[in-house]
Amino acid sequence: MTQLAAYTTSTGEAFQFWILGTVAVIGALCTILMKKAVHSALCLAGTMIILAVFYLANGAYFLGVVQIVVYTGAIMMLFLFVVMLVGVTAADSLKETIKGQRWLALLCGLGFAVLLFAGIGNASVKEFNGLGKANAGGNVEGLAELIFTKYVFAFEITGALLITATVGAMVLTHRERTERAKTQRERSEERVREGKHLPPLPAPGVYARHNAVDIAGLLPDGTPSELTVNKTLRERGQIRDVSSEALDDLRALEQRSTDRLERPDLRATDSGRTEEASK
Amino acid sequence: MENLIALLVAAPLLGAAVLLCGGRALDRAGHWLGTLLAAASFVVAVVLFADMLGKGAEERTLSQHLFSWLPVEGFQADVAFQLDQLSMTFVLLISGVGTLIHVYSIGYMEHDERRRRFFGYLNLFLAAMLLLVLADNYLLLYVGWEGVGLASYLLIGFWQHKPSAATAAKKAFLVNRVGDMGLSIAIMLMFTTFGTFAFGPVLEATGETSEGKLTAIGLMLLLAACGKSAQVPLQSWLGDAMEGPTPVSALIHAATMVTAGVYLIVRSGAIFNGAPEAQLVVTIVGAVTLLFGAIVGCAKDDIKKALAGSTMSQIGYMILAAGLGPIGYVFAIMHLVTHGFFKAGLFLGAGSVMHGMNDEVDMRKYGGLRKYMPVTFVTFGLGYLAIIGFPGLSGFFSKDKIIEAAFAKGGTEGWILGSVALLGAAITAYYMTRVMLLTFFGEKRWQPDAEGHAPHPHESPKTMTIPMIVLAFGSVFAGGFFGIGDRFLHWLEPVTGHKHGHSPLSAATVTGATVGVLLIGVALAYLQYGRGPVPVTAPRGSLLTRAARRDLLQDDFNHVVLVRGGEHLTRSLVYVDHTLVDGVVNGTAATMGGLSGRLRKLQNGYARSYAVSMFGGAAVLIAATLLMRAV
Amino acid sequence: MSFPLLTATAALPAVGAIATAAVPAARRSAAKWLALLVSLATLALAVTVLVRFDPDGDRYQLTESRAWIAEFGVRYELGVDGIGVALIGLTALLIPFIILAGWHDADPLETKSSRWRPTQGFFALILAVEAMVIISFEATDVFLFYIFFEAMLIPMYFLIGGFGDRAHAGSDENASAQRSYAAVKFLLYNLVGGLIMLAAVIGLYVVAGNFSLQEIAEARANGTLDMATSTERWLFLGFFFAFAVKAPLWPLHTWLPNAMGESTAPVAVLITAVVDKVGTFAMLRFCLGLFPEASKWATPVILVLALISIIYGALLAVGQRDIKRLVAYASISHFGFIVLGIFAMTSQGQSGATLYMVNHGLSTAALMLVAGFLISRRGSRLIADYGGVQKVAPVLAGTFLIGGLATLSLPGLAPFVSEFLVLVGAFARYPVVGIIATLGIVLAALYTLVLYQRTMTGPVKPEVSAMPDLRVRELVVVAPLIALLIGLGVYPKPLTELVNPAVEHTMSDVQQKDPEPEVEAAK
Amino acid sequence: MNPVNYLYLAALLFAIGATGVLIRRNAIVVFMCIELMLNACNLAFVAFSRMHGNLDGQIIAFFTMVVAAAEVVVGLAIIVSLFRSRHSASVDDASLMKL
Repeated sequence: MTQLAAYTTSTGEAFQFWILGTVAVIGALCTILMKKAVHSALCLAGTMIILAVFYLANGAYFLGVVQIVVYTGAIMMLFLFVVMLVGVTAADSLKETIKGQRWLALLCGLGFAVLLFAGIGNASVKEFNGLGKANAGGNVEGLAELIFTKYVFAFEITGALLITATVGAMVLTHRERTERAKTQRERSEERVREGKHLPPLPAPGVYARHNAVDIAGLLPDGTPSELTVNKTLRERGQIRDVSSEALDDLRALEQRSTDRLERPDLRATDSGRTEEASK
Repeated sequence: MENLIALLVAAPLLGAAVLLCGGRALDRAGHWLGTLLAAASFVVAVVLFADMLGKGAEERTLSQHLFSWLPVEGFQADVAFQLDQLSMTFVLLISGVGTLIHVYSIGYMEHDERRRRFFGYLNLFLAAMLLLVLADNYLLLYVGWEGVGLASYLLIGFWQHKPSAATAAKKAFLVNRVGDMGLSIAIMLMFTTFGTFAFGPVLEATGETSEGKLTAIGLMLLLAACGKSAQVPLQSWLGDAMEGPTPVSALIHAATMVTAGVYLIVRSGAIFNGAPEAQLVVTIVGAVTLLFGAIVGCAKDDIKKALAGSTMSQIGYMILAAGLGPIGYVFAIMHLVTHGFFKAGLFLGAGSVMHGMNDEVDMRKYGGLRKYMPVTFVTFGLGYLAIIGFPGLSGFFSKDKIIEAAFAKGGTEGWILGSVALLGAAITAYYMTRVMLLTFFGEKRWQPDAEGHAPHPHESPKTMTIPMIVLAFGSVFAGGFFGIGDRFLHWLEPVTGHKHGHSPLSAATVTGATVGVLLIGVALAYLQYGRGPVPVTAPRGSLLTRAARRDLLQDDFNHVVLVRGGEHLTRSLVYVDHTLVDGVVNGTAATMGGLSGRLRKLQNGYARSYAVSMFGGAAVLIAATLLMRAV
Repeated sequence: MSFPLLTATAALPAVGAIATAAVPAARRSAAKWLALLVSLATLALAVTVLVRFDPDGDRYQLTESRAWIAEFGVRYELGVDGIGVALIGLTALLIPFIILAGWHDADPLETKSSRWRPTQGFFALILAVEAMVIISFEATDVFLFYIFFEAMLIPMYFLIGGFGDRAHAGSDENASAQRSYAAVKFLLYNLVGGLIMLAAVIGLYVVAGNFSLQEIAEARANGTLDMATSTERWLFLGFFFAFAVKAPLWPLHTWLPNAMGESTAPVAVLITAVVDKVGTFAMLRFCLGLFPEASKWATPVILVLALISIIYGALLAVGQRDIKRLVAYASISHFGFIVLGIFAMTSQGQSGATLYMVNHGLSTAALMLVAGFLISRRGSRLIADYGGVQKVAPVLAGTFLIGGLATLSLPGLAPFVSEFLVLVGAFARYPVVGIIATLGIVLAALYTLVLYQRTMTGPVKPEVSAMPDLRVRELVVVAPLIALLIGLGVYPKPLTELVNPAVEHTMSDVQQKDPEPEVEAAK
Repeated sequence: MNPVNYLYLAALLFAIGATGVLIRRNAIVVFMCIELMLNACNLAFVAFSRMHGNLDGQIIAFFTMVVAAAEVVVGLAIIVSLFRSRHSASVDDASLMKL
């Protein structure tokens, strides 16, 4: 158990702080710098767990546990779930579109950090009372006592808030089907009216060696058609291009048949002719 | 008795109001009403005159206080009248000649559909002119002063459909306004110097201020007089003013209004007496104008313009006399009165001639009219003899006195002024003889006009000839009546004061010289115009003649310098106002617009961009809080 | 407390404005008559104020005072002095004429279906302006004054931008673009002035602790309120700037020709004869009353600006081709005279300036309204499109001439009295300024007579040959104005007696005495 | 080691989270960054709780967690419904505020 004394902490805690603190900062940086949202979420989860450890180190046992269970466990899972639902979009690109936004943002962030540091440095926070006395009757009991006495009103309101949030989330995401679903005929007529793409979309993998969903179908000239791949995959950039492989295969096949039929090597003769011409 | 004074002004004013506001219903009787009210004014004047004659010389000044016009702290302007011998002289002249010209106009304007309005304007003029001479302070005088200017404007431009008439009217008013500026500055100077501008206190207090102040006031009054009396350099309007109907030219631009400048100077005699330099300038202006007008008069073929030049010249005599100080005041006024008779007579004669000649004004197209218009010929002839100063007639007495007084000024100035006056007399004789010969003698030179209407010269109706006869009487006898026994001198002396000058030449010498130059002038004109046929189209003439035909190029000068210059100035100012003054503001607006256009780009609609601003703002706020706490 | 007469005078047109606006769309003529009746009733109240006011009594009379925003010391304080009474009278007098002259100006065009109620709006806005102008003349609380000084812009903006002159040279689109340009320009200029004044109003509160004109002036006079010289000067400049925009003084004048040119003639009269007077009035009451020292400090510069306005406005008037813009520039010249009179700091100058405000209102109204009648007959504002009108419409021409003669300050007409007083007042203290200003009278004759000559005289142009003379309604508008111009020109004594005591108070505010005449000074 | 270092760590994490909000376009990642900021705050609260020797800081941190949970639920629901209607989870695509 940590000492929780004033002014200074144990060496163990210091050691723990410097190691885990560094990791937490790296995690936070990775959160904002990772290109894919899933990676960001994972880094954030890591940072949160480290924060949970710090809570524990600071004598907030209940919060530490809650942080792990609720925050990292539930909320971050919710995030991952939404990432899965939403899929990957062009928004994931780190390329800035607003002129000067990145520099301004960095400037603001740095300036703010400096300000906060200056503020903390200026504040008289030398004296640490420690939680020894407050946690004497147990951290959870102490919290419970406060919540149900001094903060009972706020607590009740958080209840209301949670209910409202739940209802709100349902209202926002629920979509009542108000109109009749379109029939197949109507949809085909619509397509004809739009005149963009009359037949159904082509299936992936046609004319290709593979017919997995992430492989684009090849057009007669051997180039891949993006139309054949699911939109979400397209946006995530998870298309495997097999066109070059297919062409190589084709060439290999031709080579083999040439060998077998003992025809003169077309390419060799071609190149030989050019060499002669250049001489 | 003094309560009658207001009636003098009120009668014609009432006439003006009724005639101008009344509708068409008055068209048939309007002219009689106007004439009647003018005559009423004259009758009142005569009554007052008779009353005045019955009093001693010192008690003859009457005054009437009507109401306090403009009472402001430290500034009192009253509507009050003062009738003394000087005003009386003018009142009689104005209402008398005015009435005659009303009568004359009945005939002259018979065929004009706007005759009622014409009489309204004439009445308005009489009221304003009487107000001018009756006012007991300069501000009220100023009201009359501008009032006659307005009437003159309306009457010169009476035939408004003629652009030349409208332009002439505007020009007259504008040039007069320049003079009015002088009068108003003079009044302001009086106010700051004396604290008042009533005649009595101002003229009494002249001794208590510096000569510089008096000179300034005097020069400003002279500027006013120059405007109203068509003296150089503000003389250019008078020739153009002949665009008005001839009775107007006779009344306003010969007999009465144009002499207001002389009245002003004589009335302000005390001021000028204290400012010899101002007096000198007055005499110079008078002398220059008297030559200027005479030269212009020699070259004009338009009978009315020739007479206008003559008027200018004669008023030059009066101004010259007035500038001589106490030795000249009385003679200035005397010449003014006699001039009022003979010049009005001459103009009416000219009007009668034009009436008979289909409104032709070019003397080169007259000739031999004495047979067709005997009455006009005789009255015009008497006026002619009077103006050239033929011994025994009016002009002789008054002009002779002025020449004498000019010599009496003394020193080199006296010699120069006297010689100029003599020279002027010679030129007067020359151009008036020319007018006479061209109009009434020689071959008849008129031809049918473009539409084939040949003029049928005929004598004018009675309403026109009677006033001419009356005026001819005045032209013949007034001078003698005034001059013999110094009757006029004694009448006016209590008001204007008088001093006998010591002429280096004896009175007989001056008279002899006057008669001599007169004969030379007549002879010259006879040699040039009397002996042979006169060409109908004017010969090209010498350089001087051509310049004189163009009013000695003064109009051209005005046109180039003032009109063109003014046009350029206003046009460039309009441009400046649009581009510079407005441009600065519009430019600011455009800059702001551009700036906000740039700033708008910050509002790019991206939530992240706004988040940066919010975050940056929060950072700045925290930094400010920290800094405040640190400080 | 007795009957709140001043509140009633201002409230009546305000209520009338609401009532007029509420008249149903179809009953257009009812709205007109209602507006006319309200304006006449307001005139009756204004006359009552005039009668109840005792020129020799207290400085501010018929006072009303109620707490309003106690936290900031803002009170609802009304009171009038002689100057205020005269200007309230002018406003109340002119509005019926403006309404009558604009009787058909806001009739909906037959070609367009009107979804809104332009007629009701037009007359309601005029009454609203009247209410605000009157209360501006009455307010003795700086903040109260400020609110209405600014609020006036709103109805004026709509009057200029919404009801343009139908006579114009270009196409409809061009005209409406010009009109909205003029309206926006008017609004922006005055708004900028108003905002600067707001800063000064707040500054005044910070320094003085309340907004009451009387209290502050009293405290300043007996020394309990000491203002630093620089503070006073800044506050003065803040106030003066707003008033100089409103007045308008060179070089802040360019909104006026646009606004007057593009709006209908009655609205143009409303702008120049009524609304702009608030600016000059406020210079007299607030600038001189609150900041006497700073006023004296700024006098040289202001006099120069006034002189430039006089000469520059007149010269530009000569150069105009548009009748209404010409009158606008002439007004700029006249406002120069008013400012000159106010800042000459002599009794004659200030009395003259006050009379000038009234007389300029009357003369411009006469000239501009007749010009409006003329323009509505021919459908053009360009001087060159007229000629020989005198022949076909002599009464119109005659009234136009009288309006013009009043503008050029012909003696015998009211403006002469005031102009001469201003000139004398300026001359007494600053002779050179007086002499230069006198040049203005020559230029005034020039632009007026050129205008008259080009439009009324000469050969009759074919386009005007069928022009009807003034109708009865139009005569009813013009005749009383001309009668007043002549009456006040011949017998201005009642007006001067009304104004003189107030001017004496202002003179004692700025602790100035008239310069003694030289001769008496020597004695 | 002085426990105040926890505060510095919290500040650093907060700033990193904030920067992430500003530079990432994927709404989900933005949300994660917000969570990171909330967690940084929680760490600070816990450290303060230790500093003052009472449990109020922990209570506040607890409430923060609850509120964060509610917020995540609603926020993710919004993202999902947005994605449904717009087929994108980029915050830049919701730029209707632009003129």
